Amino acid sequence: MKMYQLGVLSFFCFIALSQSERLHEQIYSSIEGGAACFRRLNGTHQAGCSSTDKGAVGPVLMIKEINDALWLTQNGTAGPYIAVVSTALFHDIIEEFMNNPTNVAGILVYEDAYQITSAFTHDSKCPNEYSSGPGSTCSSSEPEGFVWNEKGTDLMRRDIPFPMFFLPESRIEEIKKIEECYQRYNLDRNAHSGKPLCSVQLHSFMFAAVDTVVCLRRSASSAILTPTKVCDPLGDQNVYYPLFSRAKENKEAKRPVILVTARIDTASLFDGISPGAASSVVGMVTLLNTAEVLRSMIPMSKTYGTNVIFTLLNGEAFDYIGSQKVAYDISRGAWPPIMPLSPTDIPLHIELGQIGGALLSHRDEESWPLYAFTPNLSNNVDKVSEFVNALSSDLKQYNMSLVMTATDNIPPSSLHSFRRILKNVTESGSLTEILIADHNAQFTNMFYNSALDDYTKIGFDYHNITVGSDGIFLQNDEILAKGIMNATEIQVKISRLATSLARTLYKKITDEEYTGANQASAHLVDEMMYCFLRSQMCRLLLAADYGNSGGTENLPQKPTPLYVGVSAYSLTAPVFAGHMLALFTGMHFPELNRTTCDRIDKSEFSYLYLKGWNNTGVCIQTTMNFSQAISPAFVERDYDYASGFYSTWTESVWQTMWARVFVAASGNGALAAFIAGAVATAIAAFLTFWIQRNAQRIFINAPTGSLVSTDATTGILRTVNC
Amino acid sequence: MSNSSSSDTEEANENTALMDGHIAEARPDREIAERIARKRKTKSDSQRSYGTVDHGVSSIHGPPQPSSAPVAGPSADAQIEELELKYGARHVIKLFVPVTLCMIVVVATISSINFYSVKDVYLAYTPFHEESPYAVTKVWNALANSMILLSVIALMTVLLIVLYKKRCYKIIHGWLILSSLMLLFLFSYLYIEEALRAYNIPMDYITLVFGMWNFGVMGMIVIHWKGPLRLQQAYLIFIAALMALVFIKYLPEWTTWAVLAVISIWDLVAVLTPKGPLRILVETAQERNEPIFPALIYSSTVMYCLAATPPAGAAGEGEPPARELRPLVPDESGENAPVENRRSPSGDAGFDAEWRARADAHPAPPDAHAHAHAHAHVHVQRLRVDGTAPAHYTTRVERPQQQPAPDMDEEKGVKLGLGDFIFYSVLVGKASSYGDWNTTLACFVAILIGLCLTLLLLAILKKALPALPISITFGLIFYFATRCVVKPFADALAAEQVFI
Amino acid sequence: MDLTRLPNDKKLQLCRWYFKVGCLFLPFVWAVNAVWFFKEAFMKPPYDEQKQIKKYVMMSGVGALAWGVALAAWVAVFQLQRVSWGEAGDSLSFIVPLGRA
Amino acid sequence: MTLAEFFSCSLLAFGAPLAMFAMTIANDPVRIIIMIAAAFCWLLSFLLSSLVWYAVVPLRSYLAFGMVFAVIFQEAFRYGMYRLLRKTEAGLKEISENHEIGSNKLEMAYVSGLGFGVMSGAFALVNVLADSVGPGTLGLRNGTEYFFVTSAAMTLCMILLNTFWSVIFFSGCDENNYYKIGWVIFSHFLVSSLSFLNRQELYAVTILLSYIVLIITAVQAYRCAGGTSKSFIESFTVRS
Repeated sequence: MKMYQLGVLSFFCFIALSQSERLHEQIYSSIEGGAACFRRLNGTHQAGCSSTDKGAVGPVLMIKEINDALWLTQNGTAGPYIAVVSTALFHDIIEEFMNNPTNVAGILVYEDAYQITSAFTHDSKCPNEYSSGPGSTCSSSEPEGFVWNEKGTDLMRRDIPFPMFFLPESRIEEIKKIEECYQRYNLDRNAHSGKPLCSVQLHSFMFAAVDTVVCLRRSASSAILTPTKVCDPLGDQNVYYPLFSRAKENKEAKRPVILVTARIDTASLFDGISPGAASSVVGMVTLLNTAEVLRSMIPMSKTYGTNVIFTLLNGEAFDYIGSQKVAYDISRGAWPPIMPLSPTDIPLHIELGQIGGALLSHRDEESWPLYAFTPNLSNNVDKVSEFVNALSSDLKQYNMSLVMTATDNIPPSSLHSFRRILKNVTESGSLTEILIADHNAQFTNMFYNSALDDYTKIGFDYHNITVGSDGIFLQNDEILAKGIMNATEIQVKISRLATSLARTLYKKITDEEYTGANQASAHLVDEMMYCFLRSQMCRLLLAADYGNSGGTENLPQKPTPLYVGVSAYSLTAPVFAGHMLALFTGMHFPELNRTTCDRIDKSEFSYLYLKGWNNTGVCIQTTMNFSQAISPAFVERDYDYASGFYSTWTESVWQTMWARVFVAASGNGALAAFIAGAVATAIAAFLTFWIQRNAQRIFINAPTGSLVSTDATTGILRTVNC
Repeated sequence: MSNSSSSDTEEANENTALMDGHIAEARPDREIAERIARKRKTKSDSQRSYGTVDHGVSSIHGPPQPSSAPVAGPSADAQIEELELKYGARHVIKLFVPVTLCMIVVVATISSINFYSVKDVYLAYTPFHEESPYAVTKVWNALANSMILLSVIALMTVLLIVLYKKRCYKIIHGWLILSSLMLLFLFSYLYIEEALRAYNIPMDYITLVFGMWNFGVMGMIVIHWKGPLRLQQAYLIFIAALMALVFIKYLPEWTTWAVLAVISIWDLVAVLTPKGPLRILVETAQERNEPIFPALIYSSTVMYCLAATPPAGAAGEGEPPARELRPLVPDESGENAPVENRRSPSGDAGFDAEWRARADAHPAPPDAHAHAHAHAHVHVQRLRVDGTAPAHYTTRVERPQQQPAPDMDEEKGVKLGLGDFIFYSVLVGKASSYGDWNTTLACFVAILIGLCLTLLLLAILKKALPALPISITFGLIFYFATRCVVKPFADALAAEQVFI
Repeated sequence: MDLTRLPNDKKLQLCRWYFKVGCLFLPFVWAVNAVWFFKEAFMKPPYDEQKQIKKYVMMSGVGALAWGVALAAWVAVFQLQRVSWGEAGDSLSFIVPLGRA
Repeated sequence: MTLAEFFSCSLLAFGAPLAMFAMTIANDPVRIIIMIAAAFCWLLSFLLSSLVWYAVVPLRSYLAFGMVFAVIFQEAFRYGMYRLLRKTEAGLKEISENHEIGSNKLEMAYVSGLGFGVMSGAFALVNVLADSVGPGTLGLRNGTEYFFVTSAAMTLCMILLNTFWSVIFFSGCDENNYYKIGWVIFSHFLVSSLSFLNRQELYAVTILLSYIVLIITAVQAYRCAGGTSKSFIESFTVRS
């Protein structure tokens, strides 16, 4: 006893720090904040990644250079491996992995600030190639063909045989964790076999498979009592805003409408990370500002011969879901719901395409080279050039250029949908189409539709200028004069583009030059960009939030994902955009309270009750409205999904996505245990058997069982009963 | 167990002991009495004589014949005590095996198919779903739920008694059959589906339908009529397990625990209080001098008597097998209706418990739920009754000699209602659903010990005893203790590899 | 129940009954019958009903076996061909595996 | 691979006890019941010790503290088991169907000891085994991949030790031989405190010493049960 106490005392020192933590936490360490690549399906194929339902397990291999990748695929011994690779290296090694995936269990891509990623885009070389209109020559298949998105790996359209996870810059410490473990166990890569190895498990099991047809069929048919859903069609909401309310017009004498469109959505290979700064946000913000300025320029009292409908299209990244729906509805005379347009009502369609790719490269000068693409049609070239010239001349004062190219090979944009679905009007030239982009032959944006296409890629930095409770923003002149921003900053450029476009539109509508002083405000652009690129916790969204929704705490600190999502659930992006439109262009009635505001029912307007600038709530009368953005393929009766005319993208259902790192046993322990166990059991069995068999002879002087005395039975009763 | 029964068994040993010695079997009671006496004298000094006897016992054959009143006076009494205990030991083990099996099935399912541990749907008669974050509200919800359950149970029990007093067996039996049908087919179907889903195995309707059809029909035959004993036991255990799983899945978290506690208390009351409904049931049955409700007695008897006595040797050749032939002595043939009638219940009692609960578990109109479930409980209750009833009977040593053999027979062996199975399994399964095996283990051992004690008391008090209270109490105590106190310690030890 | 307690004629009845019932697409019942009465049919000292019991046991056994083979064959075919059957395969399926064709 | 680890560890830890159980206990209901009762006793003791450990918050991080009480309680309950068995021995003997029960009065000691050991072993190992199934093993933060094996080995050691301890303890109580009891308690403390070395991954030391103690204890138990080396040899040579 005594000596034991000493022993214990001596032990106390190092036992002191022992926590009672579950073994499990000692073994595994989960990798937080990873975004998994998931599976999408179209009419004929499945695209994206899926792990097995148990998750993909493999020893870690840090890919530091291309040779590591080659070693992995060619003579890795302990494979299949989980490759951990930085975005900088990703493009160089992915093809190797795709071509011989047998030794690849999965890929963990991480963003590393210290390595410059030159390009990172997983859309096709020719985005939406198979939905492009007549005359587009872009072809990702033929090697030397002309392509828009030259760096495109097309991963979003290919079936990836292994799971992939993406760790953003903010999660670099997880990589450090893995690296450390890797250094301890896996460093000597040629001695991997028969040793414990640092391993990673990636779990992203996708329910759907094969293609949209199959997965929809399986979603429909389900075992009795427990339905199962394996995939949903992509889709969300389009936002449209007629400058003048069209409800009052009568069927025969409809005012012609200029359609100004931009895309809301972008995409990325990984779930929940789709910033899309250059891909879509700049265009969207430009459109919003144009609408705002135009609204402020045009006196609502007068009526003009022409109307403008600003439209934000959703799902454009996946074969133009939004624009296909709009065009399809127009062709059926079903869009917009109030006073539907007929194709002939639209003389002009201006798309603010992918602008922003060139911003970073021109961050030091005021200039911003823009390009106007228009289908190569003889009969309306003057109409186009008139508009383009007007716009470019207006842009000139800001040292921005607009070069017009008339070609049938138009960059990816909603124009393609119109040119396919509204063929007759587009080809006859009654519908003139103009696409404004800031790239000419090829994308200037090396991160098109990718997780890295964030605010840094357009050189946006937030100025955080306070906004008064009246919602008045500083005018550009003031901003520049005070030197709050300088003319080379993108906010200014965008605002200027918006202003010019607005002026041009003003001219189209009123047939006279705009003489007023209204301009788009770089300040407003600043705020808007911040909302869409940095954090939803921003002034505009607080003001544009529903009046009845709770305080500010319900808005997360990260930007809202711009991925279109599945049609079943509406995402926040279009709602935000629409509310902003309403907030800036609608009529404010601060005096009305919520109930009355909700009760108002006028056919030509819709009424929103938003928080307003001073968060007291304001009733807004607006013509802005939402329309469904889902591919006609899912609307039309018995549409042939394989025909490939409409977008048929669906997204697989999944349950959980997680990744964890741990050390995998080499099996030596198991072997040892087995041998020892077998021996021990055998010995024990034999001894027991033997001793029991001749117990009589072995235990010669056994302590004989005491009592069985005569009063045994009563004894029993006593013992038992007590 | 009882004097009478034990004296039966006593004979049985003698009987077999003799058979070992290859001596004719049938002999007048006189001899037996003497033999008993003789044996008592000799026993003490020589283990061997005992040995042979016991040896015989260990492979006891032959159905006990109607016994004589204890002839050997006080001496015999003592004798009886031992033998009784001897049987006690055997039977305790005989009960451990199926109980353990049932628990294993449940635990294995819980830990491999997570369908049964996720809470989404609840039974319609547990209106409070314990969604609130506050412990207080949860507790209150749980209590409310369990009280609702309890009242439903009580109600149904009363209803049962009324039915029974009115002697409308037809209703009860028909209803048992129907419920059994639904249970066997519907809920095993659910089980299969979830199992396949869990392992992501494709399967076609043809195989499914064919399999279900075979499984279900065989089940009906074996449970309601005649079939190999082992198969029958397998079916019983499986269904008890399914039932337990249903409870685990469809009862809210805390409600499950509350229900366990409440049920065992109710059990106590219903069986022990002089005016307890179950006791009333038993007594009416006695007045009518008929086996209470074949559905009640037999369910367990079928399982356990036989479970307890290995393939009985052909004592009394041609004498119809005790269990199912008793009620219909003269003309016994599978085909004729009355027989069926009397017989069918035998299996049921066990089953309908499941069925009911199954029924309610399965998404159906709320009220339907309520009903179904209620029944479930009644049955569970009834099961428990029969579990204890035999002992209750057997206390009546002065039972008339010409007492129809069936009673004798069914009194033999320790009986445990399937209701007990279910609730034991619910407890252990629930414990295992949190993924801590220590807890599961503790609950398991606690329940077994509780069972031992109950049986010991049964042997000592010779009085109908509820089988749940002791076991469940132990189980609950050890569950919570292990979860809150022991687990951290055990984990610390395990993680540090400190062995105590 | 245990057969040993049954008088022979009852045994025969039971065996026959099981066989008859087995004809309703119930090979399982047949199998049980075969196993259950095997001892009776082949191990017990002969008695007059034994002959028939033998017959029924044989028939049930063979029948069960045949069914078993047939079922196994069908399952094999289904598992192998389900994908290639496409829509038909899915509509036949009671559980369609997730995440694969 | 990891499943293999699970099974082989289970084999190592519980193979021997299982064999012993199957050969000596399984065929006698009374022994089974006694074994379960013993297991229950151990459970109670463990519950009490963890209560103490839990109650004394400041010392909670010192496992040694909890361990001391655990050992004390276990021995106390061992004594309790002894009293219980001796009280009911007669009855048990009577009702046991296996008549050579009580031919050696330490049989009950052996049975209850096994019950004790198995339960403690199970408690020490089940959760570890549950974790050994997963793809991972120790080593990310600390520990080696041999964690599971060593745990299993120690568990086996403890199970057997408990069995023998009970035998020694009971005989000690029977003949009021305090040295035996003392040895039981001492060696129990010794082994338990030895196992603290595992944190330092001095597995070799721990296991070696523990098994030495085990052998000593086994021999002692064998003697207590009335066996002699001579008789053991003879049992092989003399065929009858």
